[in-house]
Amino acid sequence: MKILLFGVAKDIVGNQVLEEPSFKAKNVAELKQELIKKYPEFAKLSSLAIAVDEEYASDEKLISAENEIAIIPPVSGG
Amino acid sequence: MKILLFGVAKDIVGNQVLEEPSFKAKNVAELKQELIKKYPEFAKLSSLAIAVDEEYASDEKLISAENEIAIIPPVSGG
Amino acid sequence: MEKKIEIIENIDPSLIHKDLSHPASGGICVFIGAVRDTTQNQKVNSLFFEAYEAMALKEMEKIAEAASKQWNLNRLIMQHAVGDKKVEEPVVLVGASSAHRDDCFEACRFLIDTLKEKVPIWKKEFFDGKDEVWVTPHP
Amino acid sequence: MEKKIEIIENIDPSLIHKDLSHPASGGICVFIGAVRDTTQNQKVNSLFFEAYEAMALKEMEKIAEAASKQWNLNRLIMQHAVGDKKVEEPVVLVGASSAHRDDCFEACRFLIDTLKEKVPIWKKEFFDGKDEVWVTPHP
Repeated sequence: MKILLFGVAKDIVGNQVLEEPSFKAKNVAELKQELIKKYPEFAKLSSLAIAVDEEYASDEKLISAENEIAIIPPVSGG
Repeated sequence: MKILLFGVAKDIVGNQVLEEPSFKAKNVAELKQELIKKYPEFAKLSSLAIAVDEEYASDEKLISAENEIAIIPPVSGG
Repeated sequence: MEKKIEIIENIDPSLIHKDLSHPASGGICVFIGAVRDTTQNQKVNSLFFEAYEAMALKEMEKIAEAASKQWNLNRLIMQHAVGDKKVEEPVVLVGASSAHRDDCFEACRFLIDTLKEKVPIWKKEFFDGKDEVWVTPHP
Repeated sequence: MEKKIEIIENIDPSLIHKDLSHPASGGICVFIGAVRDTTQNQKVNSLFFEAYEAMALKEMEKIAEAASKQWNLNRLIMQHAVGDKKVEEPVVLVGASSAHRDDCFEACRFLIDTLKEKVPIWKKEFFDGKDEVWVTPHP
């Protein structure tokens, strides 16, 4: 699984993209759990959203290697 | 007494300035009465304000030939 | 607070950022009033604006003063045009800049609302094939 | 409704009137967000903005769509800058034009509030003699 990283998420992971063959998540909720287990710093953010194919995804949203997946830390535009 | 006219007040009087030696008004309320008596159209406006020395004046405000007096029909700027 | 208050022939909206930018301002809010092609279902060709200029500037100064007391503003602008104005031409421009956006939004709305209510400026409307009329709003 | 939605290197605020003017619009309301020299009592040297561009544009389109349903708008603009921005430089510009001013004021406020809440763009702050930090707002 390949995950795009932005903002503080890049600093937490130490890279612009996270490639994690060990992740087995079938949906967004499971992905968040795996992320926080591997990088506990994500639990400290005021929010942690996942985008699937360039849309905010609910916890139930199913994911696979075909999707474009991105971690969306708290946004701070404007 | 010389009175500055703007907007629809110019059309009502048919001039840019009203020079009316017969007006005896000592204050704004009396001036409004004399104006409406001579030009009944003023009574049909949704409001009729008088400015004395470039400030909105209350009915009690005393006036004399030394003041700059203007009729302020309903404003419609913007 | 720095302010720019003017009755002018032509408003130049391209100067907005230059006129309101300030190192302590994170937000700039601007309102531009322009000539609309229709009023009460009649096609408008142009407008003509007349000001009692000396008094209008005094009233605009009072409005700016009131805004600067009510909100935390760094810069403020109020401009009104006079003369003939065609459809789409700007006739009024008001705005303010402030550290946070609440202040500039609220001040900007106050500036245009109060200008329309108090400042001695009058608008004449020119229509297709009809007599022009002074606009005399009924509240 | 015509709309202009962009993620760009540099915002040019001098185009506001050209981008929002419309014959049926009597009012144009614009908000410009700029770099402020201070945040939480610390002197800011510059900001850096990063966008998840494809998704940011989709979210901005959704916000524009929502605004066009809620208010009567003729034109709308949403622009966000990316890259390094110095104090006073514009980083975001939103606005709308409408027949009457209520619509453009309310829409403009909605556009900036919703953009700040939803659009995937991140800001890094650079200070004097301190490490830079990604801004992670706590609601």
